[in-house]
Amino acid sequence: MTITTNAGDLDRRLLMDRSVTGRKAFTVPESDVPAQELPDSSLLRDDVELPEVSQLDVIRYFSVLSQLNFSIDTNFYPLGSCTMKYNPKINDELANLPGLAEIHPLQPEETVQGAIRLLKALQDDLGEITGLPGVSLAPLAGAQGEYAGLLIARAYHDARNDDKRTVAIVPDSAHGTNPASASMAGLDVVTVRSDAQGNVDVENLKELASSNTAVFMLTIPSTLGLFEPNILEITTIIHNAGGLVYADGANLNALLGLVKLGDLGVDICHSNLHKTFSTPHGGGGPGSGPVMVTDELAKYLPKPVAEKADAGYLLASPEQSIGTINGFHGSFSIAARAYAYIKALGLEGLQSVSENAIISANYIQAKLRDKYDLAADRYCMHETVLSATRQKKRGVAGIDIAKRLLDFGIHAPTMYFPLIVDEALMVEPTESESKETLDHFIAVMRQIDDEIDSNPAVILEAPHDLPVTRLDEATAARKPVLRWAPAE
Amino acid sequence: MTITTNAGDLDRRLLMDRSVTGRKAFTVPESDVPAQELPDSSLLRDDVELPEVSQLDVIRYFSVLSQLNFSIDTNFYPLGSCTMKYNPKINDELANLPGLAEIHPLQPEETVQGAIRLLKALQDDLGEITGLPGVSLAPLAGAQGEYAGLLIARAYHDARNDDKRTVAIVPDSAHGTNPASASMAGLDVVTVRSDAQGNVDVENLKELASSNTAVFMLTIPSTLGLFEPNILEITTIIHNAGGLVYADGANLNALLGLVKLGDLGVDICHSNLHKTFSTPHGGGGPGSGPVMVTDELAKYLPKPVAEKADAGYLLASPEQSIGTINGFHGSFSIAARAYAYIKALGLEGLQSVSENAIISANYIQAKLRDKYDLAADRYCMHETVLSATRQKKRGVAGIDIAKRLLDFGIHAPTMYFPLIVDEALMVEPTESESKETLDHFIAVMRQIDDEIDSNPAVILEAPHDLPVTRLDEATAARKPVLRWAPAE
Amino acid sequence: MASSVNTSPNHPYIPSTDSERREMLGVIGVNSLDDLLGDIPIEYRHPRLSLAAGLSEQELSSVFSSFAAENASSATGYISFLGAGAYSHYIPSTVRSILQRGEFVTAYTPYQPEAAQGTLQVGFEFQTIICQLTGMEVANAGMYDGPTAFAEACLMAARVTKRTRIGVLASADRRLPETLDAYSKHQGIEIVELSPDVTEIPDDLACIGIQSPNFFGAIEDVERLTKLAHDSGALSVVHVNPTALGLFRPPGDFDVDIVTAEGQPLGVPMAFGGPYVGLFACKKSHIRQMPGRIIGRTTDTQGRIGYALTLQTREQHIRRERATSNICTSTQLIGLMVAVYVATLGKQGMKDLASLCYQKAHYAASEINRLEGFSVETNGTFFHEFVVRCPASPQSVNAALLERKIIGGLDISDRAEKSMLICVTETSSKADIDRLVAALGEIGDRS
Amino acid sequence: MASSVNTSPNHPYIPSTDSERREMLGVIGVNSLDDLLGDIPIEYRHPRLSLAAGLSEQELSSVFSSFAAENASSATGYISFLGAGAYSHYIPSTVRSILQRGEFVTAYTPYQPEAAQGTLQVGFEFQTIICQLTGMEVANAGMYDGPTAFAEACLMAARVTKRTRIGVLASADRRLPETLDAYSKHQGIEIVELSPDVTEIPDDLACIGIQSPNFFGAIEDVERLTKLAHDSGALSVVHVNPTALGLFRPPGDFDVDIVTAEGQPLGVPMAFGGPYVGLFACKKSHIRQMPGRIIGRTTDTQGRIGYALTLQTREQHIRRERATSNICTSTQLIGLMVAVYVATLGKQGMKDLASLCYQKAHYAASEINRLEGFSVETNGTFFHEFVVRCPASPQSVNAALLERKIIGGLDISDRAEKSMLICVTETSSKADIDRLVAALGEIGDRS
Ligand SMILES: Cc1ncc(COP(=O)(O)O)c(C=O)c1O
Ligand SMILES: Cc1ncc(COP(=O)(O)O)c(C=O)c1O
Repeated sequence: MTITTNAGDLDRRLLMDRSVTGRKAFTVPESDVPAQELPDSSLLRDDVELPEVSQLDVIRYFSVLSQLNFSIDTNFYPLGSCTMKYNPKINDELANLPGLAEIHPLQPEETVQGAIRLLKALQDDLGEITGLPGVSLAPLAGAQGEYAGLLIARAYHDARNDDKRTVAIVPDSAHGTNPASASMAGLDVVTVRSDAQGNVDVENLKELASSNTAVFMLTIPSTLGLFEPNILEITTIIHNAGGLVYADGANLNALLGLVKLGDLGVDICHSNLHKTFSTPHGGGGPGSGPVMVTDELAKYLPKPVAEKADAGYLLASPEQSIGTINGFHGSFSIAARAYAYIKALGLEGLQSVSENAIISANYIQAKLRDKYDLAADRYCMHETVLSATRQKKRGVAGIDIAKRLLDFGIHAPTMYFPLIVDEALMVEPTESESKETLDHFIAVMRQIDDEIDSNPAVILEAPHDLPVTRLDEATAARKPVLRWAPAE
Repeated sequence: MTITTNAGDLDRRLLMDRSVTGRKAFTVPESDVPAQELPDSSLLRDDVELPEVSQLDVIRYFSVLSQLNFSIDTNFYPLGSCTMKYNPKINDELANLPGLAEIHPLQPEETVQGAIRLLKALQDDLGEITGLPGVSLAPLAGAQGEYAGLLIARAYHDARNDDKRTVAIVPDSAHGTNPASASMAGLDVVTVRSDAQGNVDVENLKELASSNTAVFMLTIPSTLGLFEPNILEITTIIHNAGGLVYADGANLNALLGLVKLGDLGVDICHSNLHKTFSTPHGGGGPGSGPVMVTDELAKYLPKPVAEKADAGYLLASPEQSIGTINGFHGSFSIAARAYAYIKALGLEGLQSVSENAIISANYIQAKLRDKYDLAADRYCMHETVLSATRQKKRGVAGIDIAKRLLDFGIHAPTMYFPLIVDEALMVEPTESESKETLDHFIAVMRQIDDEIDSNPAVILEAPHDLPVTRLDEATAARKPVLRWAPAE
Repeated sequence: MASSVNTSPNHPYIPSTDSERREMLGVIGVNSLDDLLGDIPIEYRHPRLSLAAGLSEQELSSVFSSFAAENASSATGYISFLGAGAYSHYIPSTVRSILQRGEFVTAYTPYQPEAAQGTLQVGFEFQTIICQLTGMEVANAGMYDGPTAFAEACLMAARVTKRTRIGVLASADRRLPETLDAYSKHQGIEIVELSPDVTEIPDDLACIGIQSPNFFGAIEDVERLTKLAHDSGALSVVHVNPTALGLFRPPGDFDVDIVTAEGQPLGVPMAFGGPYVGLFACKKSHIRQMPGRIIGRTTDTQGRIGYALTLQTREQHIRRERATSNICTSTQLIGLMVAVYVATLGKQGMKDLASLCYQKAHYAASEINRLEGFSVETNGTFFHEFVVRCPASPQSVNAALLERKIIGGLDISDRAEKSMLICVTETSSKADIDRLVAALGEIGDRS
Repeated sequence: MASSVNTSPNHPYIPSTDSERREMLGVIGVNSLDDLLGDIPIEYRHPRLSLAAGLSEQELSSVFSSFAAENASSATGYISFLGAGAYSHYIPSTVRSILQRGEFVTAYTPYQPEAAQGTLQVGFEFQTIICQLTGMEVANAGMYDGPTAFAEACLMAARVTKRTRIGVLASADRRLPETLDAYSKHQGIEIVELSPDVTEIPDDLACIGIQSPNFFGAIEDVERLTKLAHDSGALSVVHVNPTALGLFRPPGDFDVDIVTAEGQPLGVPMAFGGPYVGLFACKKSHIRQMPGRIIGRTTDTQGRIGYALTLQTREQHIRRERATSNICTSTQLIGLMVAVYVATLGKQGMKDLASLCYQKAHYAASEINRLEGFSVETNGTFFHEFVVRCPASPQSVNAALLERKIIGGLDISDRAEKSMLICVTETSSKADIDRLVAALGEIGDRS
């Protein structure tokens, strides 16, 4: 397996291009049972055209590919709303213990007491952290947690025969999964405006809240990195209108031990274990998006819910469960990692996580506010949303700044989100990055701003030293090439 | 932890430079025993000045450093005499099984039967492969295997009161460890010449072999990648002179299943498990250099030697053992990997290893011989020694070619060794590299030769895209800086 | 405010020290953390939490060792014959090795393709592999798991056909229609159960959802059922076992429209049910209705090949409430496991493995079928698993097996009288199978 | 010649296929492999070998699982109190994680520094850490193990002083003088045993070799002994336990000339004895007599910092028979483990760990000392381990402990009557210690 072409460039050939008839990377054992008759050959295929490569090829190919990635393990990765924090290595090890990794989801409960006990302990801790004691770990990611939460809201209204409630009110700053989940749940999405300070426009919300309001979906802190100051008023408005308050807790990293969502009038929330609770993001999953609810709503939780009975731990199906939202019991080994994370930090450590996440974001904000506009000019929580509008006027857009950061080994912030902020650059440093790293980021951001005047080309042509320069995404979408095909 | 400086260069600061008082990457558990009185404070130190960094710092620092390396997992690495072949991942896993990695070397034998059985099985296989049935796995690397072998030779002569035998005859092509080991063993090193074909000059050897010859050290195949055609004559000459024949089996990768050293008159040999038997080289060890001897010499082997008795497996000390050459029983987990390698390949597989290693080396030789001189113009075994003399005349030395190869992601061959070849480039492709990789190497080597005429600067200034260009090694040796020191 | 900044000693996961925190607060221009929390209602700030104190790594390891020790697994000497959607397969060392690479593990969704060519090229390999295995034209980069992939496939069929009734074969794993139900219940979709032998279907179905091999291990007649679907303008959605595709004709041979599968058998640990990866492939013509991430090939400004997320206008972050799915964080890393697994087994390995599993399951079935009181009930060709009717309740048989450190087949007496579903893969040696058979023999004799 | 090219199916470790082999042979210009083997005496070519056939990875795993299962370890429920040169310590996850990086694991000696800055910078970190821990000026990048490091240190002292007699304290682990003997026996070196209380030494010693803590766990008076050595022109060579250096004054405080240690306690698995790494540090003035690889800092043609092997003229590949040692392949990867371990524990962790070990060992000693019939014989300050005199033969006590799944202390009745050397580190919980004490109590009562 070569890694460069003869010209010395990175060799981008795919495995199938490198395949040679007869090579192999693995040997399946010989059968040790008496030969059985194969089925009718009409049922059988000839060959599967799959790569034929050596074992070294496999290792070298994927090892070299891995080095083309930025990652937490190798780079500062302040991708807003994604909480790219350190993923402790011990958690991966513990989740891979044979006694946890090699158990079948349908084993009799008495043979998996350790696994269920773990799930129960995590449920308890998440309930405590959010102040919403009904917990199901079934959802496989944040979006599925949202969807489960919305099904719970619908089940609640249905149980009360309150069947006119078909509207989900969603702030204009919400993450795309919020409206998408709402519409999967058969709800009409109605948008509530943000006001000039980035808060929910309470007047607008009052207008919208009504007898058809099923649920109000509030991201807290919001995608602007702001804690909603009118939260108590808002939850009262919704409750008075007979609706439920759903909190998108993807940004829970700001709140650990500082406030409980349940105390504020939130009825349902989800949290992303792959963000706040530090399970690895894996290049885009797997995740886990537990849903937490008030005691009252616990009977609707998706199954299973781990419980402790006299005879031991068991996986129960709540009375009026919204049912099965996926194959088995959720992302078990992600839950295991999250629980290990909580145990390693403990109460003080979790508080310290949020405290430091908040201080770091505000520090960056304070150090960059003279150069970059802020989406909201006030203290932020765990992330700060910058706006490159001033830079845009000088000829360099948010995306250009993002790409230029890559030249310094810094992953770009989340770009162009939330949608309500022009040229948004959403910066979430997390508590696991040191002050030096923040200072480095600040220095580079300031330097990029200087470069707009001194050397704009260096920004516009960035990134410079990565395996590719900017890609033609338009053609990719217009003429999709989505798989290897044999050369013609 | 930042990975670039503010200027965008790789940040080469050391851990101590990155240390911040109060940071930590690990927590030692609180004591669970009643407090014990500490000793007199005059015995105690204040602090150890060690890095204070976070856990993410540790992971990121070492992860980024790792990417600065070439390695088998990421690069073709035809480093001659080093047998840089694929190191199967399964072997690392198996050696790390808790039942193998967490056992103490001094455990009672009845509690480590599996470990000793493994060692015995490996001894047996190595004895079979080399035709020298007395095996000790004690030596920790090839050089220690050599040394053990020489001590055995001395013990043999001593036992016969043949105490005038104080000379080791060593070919001029030998690896540096051969003479170094001989002199540690108190032997005077006498050099035998190679002839024009790269063979041992038999006439010269005849002159040198005498009643003071303790041992003749023959590397087979030699460091020129050649099998000594006069081996039978040579071993006879030495035996007739009363000496013993020591074979440096570091290059055993050429011989597996093709010939047994014991059949040829070799009395003692070592083999490098970290070469032929595919244990990872680790950036320069750990290794393992078992020593194999004839039945007659087995009583001198260093301890321990695994044996099977009626009551089970045990670690024995041979009757007239040369003693303990290191702490415990050798590199156990390296031995485990080597045994896994042998088991995975089996007889046919091992033969195939050598066959393919030989074909690959000869293929490279055949494809480059019009451009590069050969150290010996005949078929080679598992490696071919090129000489860049023609290139040197055109202004480009062996080292320049070596550095230029790095630009193509190819590790350089062993340079300037063996010492008897001008501008030597010793190329060992191994059986685990595919023909495409060999073709790529060949193409690049030919292109470099072309570049001498078209663009010599590109060679002379190579490497171009690595973290450093060529280093000032002279100053490094003249004014050694060997450790971090606080900035003054 | 003394309490405002936590002054506990540094934690290994949190680098900032007290003095750094103070310095940063100074730059921000506040005295304490609480000055930053003004938006949080003061009466609810700093609540009391009942959570334990933090543990050192060594202590944490002990806690987890206890969890693990309380479970019965191969590590504690058990053998198991459970399948039914999650399968025990040998996972090659290459998979674990590559899965340890932090650059893959700790990256996120490749929003910046220049800094994510590793993840992206792997995703492209994954899509290729899924197409090659299933014989389909296009595949996405993975769904949450098999059942959600199936549910989203049915919803996609509804979008494509603009119909709202979905047929699902009665022989399918119930988790498929159940998940579909949870995914569709508020979208006006109706689920219709169809017999596998159905020869006529209602003419307003969006699709027929087929599991093959079905829940009972038997191969369905996908070709016939697909024709039946197409005849009435419905799509054919087939949920496969990917291991079986090493041996059996792929859905692509039968003009199937959408193929889904649980990807777990392809190198993913059973891990008590997750995380897994849903496989999703379809005809190229339906691609703009496909849910999930898709990776495409393109070129950079210098004309070099590169990969990027593509067709994103289907997705929630752009299309919001009109997206083809709400899926965002998906299962890229599990997709990597699948890619490395299939690359490692390769053409020959996938074929050999399917044959070996076939051999073992059929050997086990024939041995069990010989036992007095037990009968194998799965008819025709089966793969991996088969139904065994027991002389006593499956529950009691399983309890007796468990005493012998054997985890028996899944009790399916709710679906077939006195029956269990026994699964045998290459991880069961002949000795294991014989041990099961002997144990069943003993248990049968007693009952 | 049909047999000449092995025509067995491809092996996963060998990519070349039959047709490629034939093509390559064609280019070489021969018909068969045997044409390339002309130099090997034909009568000995292709010997019969009695070796088994190759195994698949799955089969190989079973073979190794059996090896592992036959050993008593924490994995099989045993607790152990063995030390005496190899110690059980908790190894942080960071160490294992970094140790999985193929770029470190599958590189070799950094002969091309431009392509090995990772290995080199780590080696420089290692040298720094060893200097900081020992308080010495310079360190090399690692030796094979502790005893060989000690032996090479004594040989180095002989070279430096040009003397041939080496004194070793009687309280040292016998493996130290034994290895020294094997390393020096043909170099005209004589080894002299010295009492730890020695107040006068022969005036022709090259060095005094001191182990502290000594074999019995006790701290030696390194300061006094070093002065004694220096007074007669001898060097002082001290073999330390690196964990103890978190707490106790380092040899550098006492003007020691050469320090060696077994590096295993710093994050390296016990692994039945190896591979480990020898630590080696000395005064700067002696550096050109130091054995082993040394990494130095330098600059590249652009003035950037870089690292490279340095002072290579001491080494065998240059100096050949006049080299300072024959060492070539050393223990770079184990050095990496040490570097990651010490970086992870850091300043506070190394101190805390040493204290914790101290607390535990002293607790165990005091509890055992209370038992009827048992007495702790190590006098003064000890670390990690201590001598316990038993009421019966240590062998019989250990046999009784083993029945209780306790691996007792090392039987040292050859060195101290009826005694065993018991070691306690942080991996023994109080419960483990109490279990040992209770068991000893029972066993003592019976004898
Ligand atoms: C605010 C917010 N809500 C919801 C989500 C969706 O979570 P997931 O990606 O796990 O589905 C995300 C994450 O991307 C998010 O940032
Ligand atoms: C021919 C030869 N002999 C001896 C050795 C020494 O082996 P080691 O480095 O394991 O001490 C080597 C390896 O470098 C070698 O190539």
